[in-house]
Amino acid sequence: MPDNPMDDAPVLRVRNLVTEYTVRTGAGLIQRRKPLRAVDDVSFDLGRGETLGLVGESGCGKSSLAKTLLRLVPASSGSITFEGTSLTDLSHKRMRSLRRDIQVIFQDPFTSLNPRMKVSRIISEPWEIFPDTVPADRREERVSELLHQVGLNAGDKDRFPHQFSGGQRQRIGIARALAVEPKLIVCDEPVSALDVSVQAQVVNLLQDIQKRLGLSYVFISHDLSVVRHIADRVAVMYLGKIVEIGDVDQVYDAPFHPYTQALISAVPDSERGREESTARRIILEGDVPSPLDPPSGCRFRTRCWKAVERCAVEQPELRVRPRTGHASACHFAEPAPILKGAR
Amino acid sequence: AGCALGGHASPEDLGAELVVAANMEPQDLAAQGAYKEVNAVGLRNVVETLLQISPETGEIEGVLAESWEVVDSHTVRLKIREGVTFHDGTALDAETAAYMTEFVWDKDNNFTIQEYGGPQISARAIGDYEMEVTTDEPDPTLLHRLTLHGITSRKQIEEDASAHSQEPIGTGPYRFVEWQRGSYWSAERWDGWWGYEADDAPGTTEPPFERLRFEFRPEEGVRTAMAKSGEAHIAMFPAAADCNEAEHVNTYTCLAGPSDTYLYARLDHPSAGADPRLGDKRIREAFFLSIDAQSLNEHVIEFGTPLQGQLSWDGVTGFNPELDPYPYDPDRAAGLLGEAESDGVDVAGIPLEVRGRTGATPGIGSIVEAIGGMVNDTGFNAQFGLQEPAVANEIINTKPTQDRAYVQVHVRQNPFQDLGLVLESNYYCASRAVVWCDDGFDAELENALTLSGTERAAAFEQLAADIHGEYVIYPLSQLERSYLVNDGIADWEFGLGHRLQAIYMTPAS
Amino acid sequence: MAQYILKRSVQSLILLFVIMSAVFVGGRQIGDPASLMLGGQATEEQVRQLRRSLGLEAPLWEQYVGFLTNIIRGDFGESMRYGYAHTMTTGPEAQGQAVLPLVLERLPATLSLAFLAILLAVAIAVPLGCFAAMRPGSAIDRAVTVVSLAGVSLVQFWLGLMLILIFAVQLGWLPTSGYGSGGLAYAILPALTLAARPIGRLAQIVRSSMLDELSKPYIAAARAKGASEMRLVFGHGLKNAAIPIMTMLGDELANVMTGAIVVEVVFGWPGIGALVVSALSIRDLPLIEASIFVIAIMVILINLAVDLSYKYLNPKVRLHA
Amino acid sequence: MPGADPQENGHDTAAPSGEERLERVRASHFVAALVRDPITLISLSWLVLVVVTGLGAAFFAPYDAADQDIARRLLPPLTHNPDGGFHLLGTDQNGRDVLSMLLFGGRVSVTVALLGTLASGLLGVTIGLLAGYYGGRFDAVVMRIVDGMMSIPSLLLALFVLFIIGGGFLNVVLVFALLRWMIYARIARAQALSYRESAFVDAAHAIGAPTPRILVRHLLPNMASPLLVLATLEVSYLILTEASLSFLGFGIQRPLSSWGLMITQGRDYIGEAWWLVTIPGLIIFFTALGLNLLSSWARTMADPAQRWRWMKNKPSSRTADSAGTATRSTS
Amino acid sequence: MDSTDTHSSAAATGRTPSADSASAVETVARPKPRHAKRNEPLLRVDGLRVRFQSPFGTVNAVNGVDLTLNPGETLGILGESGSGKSITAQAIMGLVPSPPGEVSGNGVYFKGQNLLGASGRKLRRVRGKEIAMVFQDSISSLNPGFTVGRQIAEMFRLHEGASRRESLRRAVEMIERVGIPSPEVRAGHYPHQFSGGMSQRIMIATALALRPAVVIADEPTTALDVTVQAQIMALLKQLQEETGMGLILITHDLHVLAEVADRVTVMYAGRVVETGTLREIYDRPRHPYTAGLMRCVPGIRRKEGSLQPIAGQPPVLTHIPNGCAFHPRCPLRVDECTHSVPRLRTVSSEHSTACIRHEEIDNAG
Ligand SMILES: Nc1ncnc2c1ncn2[C@@H]1O[C@H](COP(=O)(O)OP(=O)(O)OP(=O)(O)O)[C@@H](O)[C@H]1O
Ligand SMILES: Nc1ncnc2c1ncn2[C@@H]1O[C@H](COP(=O)(O)OP(=O)(O)OP(=O)(O)O)[C@@H](O)[C@H]1O
Ligand SMILES: [Mg+2]
Ligand SMILES: [Mg+2]
Ligand code: NI
Repeated sequence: MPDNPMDDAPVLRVRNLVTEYTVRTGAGLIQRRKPLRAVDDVSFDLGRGETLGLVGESGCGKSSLAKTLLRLVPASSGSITFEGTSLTDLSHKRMRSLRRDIQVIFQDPFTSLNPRMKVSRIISEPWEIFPDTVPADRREERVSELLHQVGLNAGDKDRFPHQFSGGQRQRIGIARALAVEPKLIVCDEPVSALDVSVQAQVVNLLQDIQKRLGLSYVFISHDLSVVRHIADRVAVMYLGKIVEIGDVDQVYDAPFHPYTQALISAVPDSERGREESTARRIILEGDVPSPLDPPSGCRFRTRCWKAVERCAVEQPELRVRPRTGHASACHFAEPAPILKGAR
Repeated sequence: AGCALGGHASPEDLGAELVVAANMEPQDLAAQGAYKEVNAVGLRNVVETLLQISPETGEIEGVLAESWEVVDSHTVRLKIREGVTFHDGTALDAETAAYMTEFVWDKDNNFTIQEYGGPQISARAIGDYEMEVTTDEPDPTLLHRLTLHGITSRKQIEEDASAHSQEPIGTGPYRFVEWQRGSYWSAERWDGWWGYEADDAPGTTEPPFERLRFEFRPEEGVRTAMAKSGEAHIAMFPAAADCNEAEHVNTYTCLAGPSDTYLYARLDHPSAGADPRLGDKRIREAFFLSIDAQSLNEHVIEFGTPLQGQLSWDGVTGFNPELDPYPYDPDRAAGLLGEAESDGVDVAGIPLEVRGRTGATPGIGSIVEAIGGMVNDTGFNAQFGLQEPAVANEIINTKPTQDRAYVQVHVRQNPFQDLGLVLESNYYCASRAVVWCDDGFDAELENALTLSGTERAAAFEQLAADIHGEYVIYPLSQLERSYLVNDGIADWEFGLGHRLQAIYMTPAS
Repeated sequence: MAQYILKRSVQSLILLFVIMSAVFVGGRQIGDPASLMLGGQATEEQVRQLRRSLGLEAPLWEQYVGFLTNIIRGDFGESMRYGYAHTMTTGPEAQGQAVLPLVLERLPATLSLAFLAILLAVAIAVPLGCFAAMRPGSAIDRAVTVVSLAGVSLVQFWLGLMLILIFAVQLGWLPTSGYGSGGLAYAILPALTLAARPIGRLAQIVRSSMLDELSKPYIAAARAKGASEMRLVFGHGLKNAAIPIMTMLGDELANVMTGAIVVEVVFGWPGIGALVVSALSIRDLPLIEASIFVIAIMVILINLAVDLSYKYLNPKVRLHA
Repeated sequence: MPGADPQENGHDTAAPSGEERLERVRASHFVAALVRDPITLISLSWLVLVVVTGLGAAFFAPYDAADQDIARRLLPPLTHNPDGGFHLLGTDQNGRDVLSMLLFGGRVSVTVALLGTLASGLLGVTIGLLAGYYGGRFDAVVMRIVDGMMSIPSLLLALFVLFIIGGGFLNVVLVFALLRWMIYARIARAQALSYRESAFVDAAHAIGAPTPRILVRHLLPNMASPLLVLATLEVSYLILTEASLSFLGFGIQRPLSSWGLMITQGRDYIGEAWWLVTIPGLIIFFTALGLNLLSSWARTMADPAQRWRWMKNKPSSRTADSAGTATRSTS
Repeated sequence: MDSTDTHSSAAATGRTPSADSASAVETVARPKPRHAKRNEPLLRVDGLRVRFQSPFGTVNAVNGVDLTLNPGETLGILGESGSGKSITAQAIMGLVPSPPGEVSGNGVYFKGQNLLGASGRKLRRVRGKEIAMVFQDSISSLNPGFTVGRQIAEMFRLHEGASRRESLRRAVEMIERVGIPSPEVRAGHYPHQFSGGMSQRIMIATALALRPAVVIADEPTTALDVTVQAQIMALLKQLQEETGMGLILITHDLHVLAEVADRVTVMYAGRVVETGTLREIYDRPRHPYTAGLMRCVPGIRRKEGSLQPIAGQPPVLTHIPNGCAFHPRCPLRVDECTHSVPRLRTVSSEHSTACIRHEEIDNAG
């Protein structure tokens, strides 16, 4: 069990963050530009040593949020404050040195490593860019250390990424992230592409490292079970917005937002009896609307069984419940114990 | 005849259509174009001249003019044949003949025929069928000049002048049918031709083919292929080997014969403005000594007779039998160059270029390279190769500058068999293409040009001898022209003029 | 749709404008057209007079504007080659031949040759490529690969000469050259020469794009439906594989139009290509300009047609306004 | 759960045995593939021969290629000249040794094509890389230009430019660079565009790598193989184009020689001296074919899905439909 | 890419097909005589093997797989990526590409007929009509160049020779049946105009068009979001109940199987390691691999203290370890495991496993 955050000042403070892409519609020949709000007015805090899980359906903006945090895409508005420094209006140069503090692990271990670089180059590249971090004569040694730390052999450093299996590659990715001794790691679906039997190895490794180094994680996944396992707090996103955020157990055990309820109910569960799970399942109709053209008012109303006219007009605020800090954005939020009542 | 697909010709078809594979497409088929067969191939089948040089005898004879009379050095009177009609039905009379003669020679019109220079010609009718042609200066070549141009319908020029250069309306045995651009032009036998009735008509009185078609094929290999496959009855200018091969084939033969065309190399001279180093006689002599004209003629210039050190041959007015061919002596050439070099002349620095003009002459590339190689072997440092006609023409038609040392391997025609024009265009200071220039020579030339008969010959011989030692023009060869000819044609008289006239061809019976 | 065509047309016009401007600039670099036109015999006065009548004495920008407005009017000036004998005739009839009609007159020959070549290429290459893709790695596949690569490795004029020697001279099956009376027999050898490269490229593209398509899940799905192999290739695959094929066809048709330059010379085919070559050799600038203009327009139209064919072939590309 | 896991990380024992063996196969499989693919092997040998003999033309050529002797012109292959010299491939219309000319001419043909490829490649890759990476207006403008230039047939453009500036070695190279850069720009742009979005580039950004470093260290090496495949094709295309330009009189000029020029000049003697046209034509054909085969092979090898096909000696003709007819084993 | 109207129209209407439309299909579909032998299961796979020739050696994708499927039953095949699930399914339908694939074995018996080694024509008659397939990647499993209506209609045209109009009409019915609103309009749309969930419905409609006896669904929901996955699984189950088809459901998600399968077969490295009824397998796994899987996959219900991963990696299929393929990762490994391939041994009447030490596995999971 990770310890509770000891420091009150959050490592990361995100306020009203908006990320917009300009997309061209009408594929190919006639194109028009349209803004696409991938991240829409997102706010949250992340404490030291804490893991924030981020769940939501495909295309809801999880990766966009991650990339904005890393400043791989520019924020359109809002602020990101990392340990008191505002990232959003930092010069490129300052940002580059600050990048060491925030690292990233990607989903696809097959594309996130440059196939033309040896493992040792991949891990030591940041030291070439910032030569003062690790002196040249110590680098070799440090690479071995890092490889060991993620459960690989020192002998692996002269091999190329394609010579490793998926799980091993993901370990290399983790080693690269650790190389600059970051304080925060954004994990964008780090285990989604792995075999189930290997997935657990990586999850354990991440937890292990967090415990040892006191890192904070933003952990993105669409696998609700994994998030429950690793996260301290969880944020549920729908169409670019956070619809519910709170302590993992609170959100899973008593979700307020209808979307969260549906999401959790849809997760298949081998422990539950077949009849029971079918009976309790909330099956949503239709698909997620296009983010290019989101519904007015509450974004979820087109699929919500509780939706009334008001939902189409009034955008629900993210309301924080006192004491628990559990927040949700629904006019009709009431907790429903979806997972309770099991055997 | 057997093949359904191709347009294969065979002797049996020959009575119907004569197909000629020509080496280039005419630029125009205007009346003036009748002077040069290479540029307006076959035109004389459609368009007739007042006079012509007989392919059979080489003498001037009448065509549309029945007879003529040289009145004085300025004037010629001609009796126009009666009963001649143009293909458009209009009749030929002295009025028309005079109009056309002036039209063609009008300096303002700037037809290419002007390259034969000479004083301004004017013509007028002095009777229904009698005309008088005069020049503003004495012109002994006037009769020859009247063999050059065709007489076409005046009506056509007055109605649509631009048609006259595209769709000629003449008086000849064949009537123009169509000109498929880039492909061929064709004509058909015309029953209204005067020659059926006149017993003094040139050639046969019976045009042997129904139709004529001149296919334009710049690729030599393709022309030969056409002769071999029977698609063409006459293929112009085949390679020597194809000509030799014809002896072993019994569907076609090779006909070859000397022409009025000569090949020469002209060197820039400082007297006309070129690189002063070329003024050094040793250098020029060395250049001449480097060229082995004998073996060039024997091996490379596939159809040619070596010229005797001058731009003429026996039979040309002004031919000087005393002049020797330039010797071939590479050792001496090298020696001369060495001498010049030790006197401080930077031989290798002379921007010498040996160029030929693409297109006109078979094997020109090889000839130019051979010459370039020869002169470089003796110590020159020449660039050599071919140039597009337009480029080459522009260079020789502009006065050289000091950084020019240009040698062009060039062909010219001498249809008059008279040296005058040759001398005038190459050595007369005012001429555009002058290579060498001298005031005294100019004066003598001006005088000689007005002379006629033996006086003229003697004067030209002298001038030819004068220029011989100046080493400006290296005469290479009197060219022959050759044809692959279908066995269906038994005989063909083309003379020096090499005109593709059906009436001079005799089909095999 | 109409709007799309409009937009593309505007783009094409801009392209045409740029090309013709480049041609203008290039054309001014090759020397004085007037003295070229008049040849060696003309006097200074005649040259000057012609320069004036050609507008060459005006400032450059004025010439440029004049050049463009003349183009718009379809007037490229007069040929220095055709009707050359007439250039200087004084009086109102003092006209050489307008070049645009001269070029347009050649267009049918070039177009028919180009289309025949492409037709030949499609007829040969598409089945070849498809069969190769159906049995990747097989002897057929290797043979198709080598043959198609051979097609793109040939020097065009060399191939032309060889074909003439073999098929016209040795075997006597086909005429050597010429336009005949437009007969098909005359077009076969030049079209084949011209088609060699497109056949090669097309067969390769067909093969690889068909291979691509055949490895896609929808083919497996169609197979699972019980469709036969032939149906998979020609019924399902070909339409989707056709998009790269069409692109490349447009590309090749454009190339064939210029490949015709060489082939037309060899075969005495009276198309624009042969015209361009003779125009180049005598520096007949107006003729060159008009030829480039016409070829450029043809190519632009071909590309437009290819783009429009996307609409039919690829439902994802919607051309609505 | 039993306490002692057999391995702390699976890499040490289980996987490596398989993997290591895999590795060995991989290292040698290109060589193996080459040896087992006679066509490609022959192509490669031919190209090596062309390049080596071309570079060492002065050493290999039996005669000076510029050495003319019109007395011994048009000697057929395998003949002795009057001086006793032997001409393996005969002599040309000016009595030059054809073999020697082929060697020297090959040097010119190949160098022109290589330089043209290099120049256009450098130009195109640089432009394409920047356009693809930066995108935006620059990209839009570049792509418009590329589209425009692509839609002008290249031979015509080449002719026009050479018509103005004149033929010759350097001008031809220049024209090639000017005319073919778009091809590389397109591919480089497409590649840059796709890699720009790729996770490893994001990762490089995340560790603070500056843009030039990303372009050169991360993007370029990954784009190398498609670009090389393309460049190989281009070399062959440019050799052919040079021949066409020479044919039209705008290519290499004497006294330099090239294969294209040799055919061009030899074609007037096609009736009497077949070797003047046929041999250089075949040499160009084989060289271009060799390059094409090599590039096709390289492309196949770069595509793992297709790679094995070329390596198998015995191609099977069975289709998916007949998969069921495979041997039935009895257990 | 996707037009917006796809989403809105889909969202606006209910997902369950109306009762009358379902019955309409009922009348159209002709009842088929089923002459399966007694005791003979609907589908029986015996000793199936598939190998691929590759430059790295022979890929032993499937190494002797036995399966049985009874009418109306749902058989779940569980296995990690690369364990040979899809290839098994493809081999059953004769869809393994050859070359490079080589299929062998004792037989694939469908209603008593051996499909292994059957002629292409015979196979084509079975495919789609008797055994249909639903693929994982539904969007790319539809031909992008044709309308979905035409693609469903192709089934009728191929197998029943129906006219173009008739088959299209029946295609519209099928679209309606899988719960897609305004089917006439949707039939004229192209695949790219559909979302993932929608196109999976189209695939299901295609597969069920001719009321096949067996449907093989290869990870039909892996590419979909959980909420959509729930829709699709519900639809499959409902349709199975309606038609009584036998369903083979391939997945790597053991939670998904738990909700639909009657029996489960677990595959590892191309072999069946364990097979039995759902509850037997889940509650009393008798193979260390199955047991490990159960322990290392977190559930949604509670936070596990710490996951217990299976050590190591799945084997490379060109170099499958000797003996039991799982032995390098197995905590119970003994010497014998490294020598001989364990055969399936019966644990109970409804449960067999390929582990020689299955009795020592504690079933605390
Ligand atoms: N570079 C981009 N340009 C334009 N639109 C983009 C870009 N990247 C993402 N989007 C769009 O932004 C939205 C959010 O995408 P994002 O990748 O953040 O989703 P996600 O939650 O990570 O989804 P997934 O679970 O599939 O990874 C999507 O609609 C996507 O299409
Ligand atoms: N054409 C082929 N050539 C070589 N190997 C192949 C080929 N097709 C499949 N394989 C291999 O066969 C093995 C089994 O593949 P299969 O698709 O059955 O796995 P799966 O269990 O369905 O996995 P997933 O869950 O990823 O779909 C894999 O290792 C795969 O690499
Ligand atoms: Mg994502
Ligand atoms: Mg699979
Ligand atoms: Ni290892």
